[in-house]
Amino acid sequence: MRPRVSFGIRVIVLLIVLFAAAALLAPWISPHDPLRQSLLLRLKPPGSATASAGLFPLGTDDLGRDLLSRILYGARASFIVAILSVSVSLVVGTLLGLAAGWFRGWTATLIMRFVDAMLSVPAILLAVLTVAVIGPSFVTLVLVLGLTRWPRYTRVAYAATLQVAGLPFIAAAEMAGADSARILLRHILPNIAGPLLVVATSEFGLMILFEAGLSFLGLGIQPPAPSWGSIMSAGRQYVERAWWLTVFPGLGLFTLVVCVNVMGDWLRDRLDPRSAGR
Amino acid sequence: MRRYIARRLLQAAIATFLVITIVFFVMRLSGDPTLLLVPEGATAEQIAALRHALGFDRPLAVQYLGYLGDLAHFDLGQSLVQRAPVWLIVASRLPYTMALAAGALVFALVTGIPAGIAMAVWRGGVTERLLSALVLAGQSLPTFWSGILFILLFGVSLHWLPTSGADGPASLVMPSVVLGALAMATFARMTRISVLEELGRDYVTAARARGLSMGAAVVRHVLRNAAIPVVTVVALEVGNLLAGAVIVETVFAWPGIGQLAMQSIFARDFLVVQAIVLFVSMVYIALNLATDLAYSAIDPRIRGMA
Amino acid sequence: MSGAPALRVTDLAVHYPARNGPPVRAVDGISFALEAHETLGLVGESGCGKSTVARAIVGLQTVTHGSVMVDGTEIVGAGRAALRAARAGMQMVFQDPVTSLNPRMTVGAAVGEPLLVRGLARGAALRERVALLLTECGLRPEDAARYPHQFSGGQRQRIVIARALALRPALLVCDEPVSALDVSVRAQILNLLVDLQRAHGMACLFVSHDLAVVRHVCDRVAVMYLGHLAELAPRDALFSAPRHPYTRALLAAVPEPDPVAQRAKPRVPLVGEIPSPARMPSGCRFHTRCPMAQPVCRETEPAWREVGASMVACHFPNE
Amino acid sequence: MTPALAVHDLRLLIGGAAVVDGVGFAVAPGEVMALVGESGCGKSLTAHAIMRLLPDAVRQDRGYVALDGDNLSVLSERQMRLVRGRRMSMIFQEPQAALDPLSTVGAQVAEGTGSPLRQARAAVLAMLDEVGIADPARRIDQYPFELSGGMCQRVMIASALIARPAVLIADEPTTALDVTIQAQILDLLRRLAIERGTAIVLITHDMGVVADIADRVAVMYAGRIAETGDTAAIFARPRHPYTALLLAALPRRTDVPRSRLAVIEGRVPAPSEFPTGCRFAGRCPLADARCRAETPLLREVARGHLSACWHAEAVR
Repeated sequence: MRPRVSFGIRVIVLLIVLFAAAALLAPWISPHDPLRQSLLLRLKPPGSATASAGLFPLGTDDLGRDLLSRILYGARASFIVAILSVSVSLVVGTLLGLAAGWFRGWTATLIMRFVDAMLSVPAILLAVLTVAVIGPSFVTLVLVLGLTRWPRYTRVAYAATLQVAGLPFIAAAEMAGADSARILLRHILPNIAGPLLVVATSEFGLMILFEAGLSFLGLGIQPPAPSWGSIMSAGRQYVERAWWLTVFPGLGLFTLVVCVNVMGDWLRDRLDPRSAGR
Repeated sequence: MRRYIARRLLQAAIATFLVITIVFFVMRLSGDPTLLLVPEGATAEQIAALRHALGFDRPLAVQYLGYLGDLAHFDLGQSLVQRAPVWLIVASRLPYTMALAAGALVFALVTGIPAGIAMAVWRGGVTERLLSALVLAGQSLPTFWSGILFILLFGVSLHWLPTSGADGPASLVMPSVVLGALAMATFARMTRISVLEELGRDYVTAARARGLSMGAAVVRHVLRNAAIPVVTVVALEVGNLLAGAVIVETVFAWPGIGQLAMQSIFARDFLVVQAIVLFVSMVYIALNLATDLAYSAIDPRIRGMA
Repeated sequence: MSGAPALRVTDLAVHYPARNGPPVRAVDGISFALEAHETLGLVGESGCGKSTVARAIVGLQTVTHGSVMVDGTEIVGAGRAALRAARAGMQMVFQDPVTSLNPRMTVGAAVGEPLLVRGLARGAALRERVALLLTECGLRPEDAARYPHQFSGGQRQRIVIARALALRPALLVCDEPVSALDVSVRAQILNLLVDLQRAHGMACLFVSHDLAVVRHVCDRVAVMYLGHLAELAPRDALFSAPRHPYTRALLAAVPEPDPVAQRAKPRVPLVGEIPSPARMPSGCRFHTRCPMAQPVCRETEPAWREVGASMVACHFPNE
Repeated sequence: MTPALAVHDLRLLIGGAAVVDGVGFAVAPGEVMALVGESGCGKSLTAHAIMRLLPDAVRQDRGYVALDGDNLSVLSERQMRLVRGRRMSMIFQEPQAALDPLSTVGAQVAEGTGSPLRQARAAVLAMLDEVGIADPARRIDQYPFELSGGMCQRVMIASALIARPAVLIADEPTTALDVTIQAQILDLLRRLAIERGTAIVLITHDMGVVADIADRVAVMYAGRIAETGDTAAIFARPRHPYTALLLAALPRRTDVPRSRLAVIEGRVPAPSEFPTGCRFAGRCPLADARCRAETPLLREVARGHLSACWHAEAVR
């Protein structure tokens, strides 16, 4: 009954693994130091090579830094920010959603009204405001993204918990004598993990976009540290002279997000029978 | 029905109150909100004087009540950078963002919803594959990248459209499409799921068993039922469009509240930023409320809840 | 049969708050007792409150008022610990065998859970007890390692029954245990329930809408209509000489799997629909559909009284 | 006489598995023919195939349906639309799900006439009255959620029969209803069959319903017809071991309470695992080597009584 793992999905997974490997291995596979500037090598087009400095496969930026190395390190930043912020919001959101769904009553009202309010402030705006107030830094970025995005998980966890908690096997566990902790951990959590995983996947793609967007606006990863968003932000002024500064990091970002989104849709079709499409 | 409306109004009021509270505390996350309001290069005495003048040396609870009181009078404060009332600054930029959001919404609606219906009705075919690729692109494109590429292609290379600024309707086209791409994808996905779900219901088979063609069944029964979740999503997306304007307006130098927000952040004019966040959130809450109330008028099941 | 009954329900009521107007009286003051080793059938159409009664008895349903005594323990208003202790002596079998089992838990873990969480067995001893329970319910000990989706509906219901038997309860509440099953499988589960009751002698409350099934397994039968008991009688009395007009109509409406008998049956179809419990009729709740209704039925609620071997709530019972 | 509906040698495939195989039967005007079997036996797919409303995943690769002698398989989808609702209709198991929640009762019944409610209003009112809906003038403008399940099924029947089709396919029409309501709906169907001469194909799993209303019956097992004939004959003396066991598995009013019910060991094989030979052989007490090797075809074992069993004469 379940869709087999198709060729397309295998390719997608492979690409994501390649991106992750590039991010992980950036220090070892980068041809150059991403921070090393050289005024002599400014805005070299892709494929430029010099006898002293070697090959610049994707060219150099306005400060003469190697673009490929900066993109590899930028991938690192994207992955770390996305993984950490998704983890923060997944944990916070799931716990609150479980609590609301299990205890119901005023606990649920309190939590869910707060969720409504959080969701009323568009996340990117709230993130922009918060980062601007506290001042941009890596930790700020992770915390702000993590702590503005949990309500989506809470909604899903709450709805799923309510649904599962009404099923007879939960009543059976109560009849067996299991306590709340056991019911939540052994009976409910494993059965709501699927939809949460789907949300986490789509959020992972969004977090990568948000990180790049905030960095593009100057509110994310701070220069000179490389990030896809800040590379593009800097490259914007030279877009007519040095298209590679915009095209390559954007292409990397776009490809990675496409892969993550395809992965998310595939998981949804597998895990969520309601939208399985038949 | 009256109870339903009352409950929905109360929920909206609670959400408004909580949003206001959240923003108040976010503004104080750095410890000293005075620092967010002074122009670059102010002396320590100037800062202290301002802190006292603005009441930031009072206890938090007193500040909070004062803040609520001001908002209750729609007093958003005075910009110390631009030396003008905050609401006036925001209001002067608002028409641009409204035009942009409207353009993006129209683009997203006229492409996304038909695409979603087509994907559901012709599922499994070439049409669905092509459209889903388009939807995937809309969903995955970073606006700051697609914006720049659009400028390069249609502005710089082809000279079809102005590259930036707000000069007549032509300059609205690119930013609208770029901003609306994500909403288009969302509408298309939601419409597809919703129509597919309705297509699988017994009443569709029953209508066909009465002699209706598939097309007639879709038009007469499916679309109305499928519209309910889609309309909700449309209302929610308007809030996201306003928020997405921050990036798109920056890329296209579009003089709306998004650009204003970024300019205010770098000019350390945080009351303006705060006002924009509050405004967008209120629009979101109001639209959400409006859709729910609209349903209660349309859907006989809600209407019937005496 | 000496001592206290296995179950005594007194004036049990479950009311739900309605969005507006008076509360919905899903169960409205019903009383009955169940002796040890006895099987009592609780029948009625959807919405009559029979499943709510079952859930109230095992403490899964908040009760408005009344009393449920199981083996000398009051269930209504019992605290967490008291309820947990009482549930060692009463277990439940549910209607839908698919949702009665946690899909992410092995069969062995499910059947062993009551023993494990109560500290009654663990490790090898637990596995042995589980294997015995599975065998007793017609499954193989190896099945303990498999997951519920690998089993058919009938087999899943066997697993559910094995889990309910793990604590050797004195009272088993079965809520429509065979309604979701196909005919051939239904027979297997009914045979199993009959065998298990013979072997262990527990008392059993058997909730069902299927009169033929109830007749097959029950000693006494209670008929519910709109939150009230209409009639409670020994099986043979109920089926051969129903006293309440609703019982008669119900028996007449059930199609017999025998064309000759079925077509010879007098046709007295009930007119009209079951009223909503939110808008309960005055007087006797059945008067809106009763072929014998008199003015008094509209005004006065009939008393719950003894007629012959039966208890019946009707102004004009068949005597 | 030409039967109102005849199904010939129908075969339906899901993937490679023949979930319905060689199903054929005929129904005369005014006759009620029951297709009975347990879940997954293919009875509901057969019903949908007759209407040509099969889900996308199901493919018909053999057989045809004749309506009053006209072969429907040669019709285009456009022509078929003129058949549905006008010459042949269908009602469903979940009456509330089979009605569009956002359309009024009247609008949906009027669809069966092909004209809008404004023009068809009088006909719709008369039809609602005919199916026993009290106060049709009020009900006509109500929405399905305002009606009970039994009333929704009456509305479905009204919408199916308003154009006076010769054949009605009723797919488990009373399964979701309470017994007292079931009795009302069965009485209504019987009355309509007699008064209007409608041929009814009744899909059900309930032998009691069959005994009550069906003139003839086809018992299905694993996609094939096990046996078919007059209802009285089949209940009196089943000629297929599956039918015999199915009847013996039912608790009856004449049984000794708590006596052992007959059981059919094992389970229905999944379509992908259908055996060669008789599909019931794996669970049949009479099965021998021949049953496992050769598929038994339906053959006449008594007048009008057909059984697909090599041992039909030995069934008791």
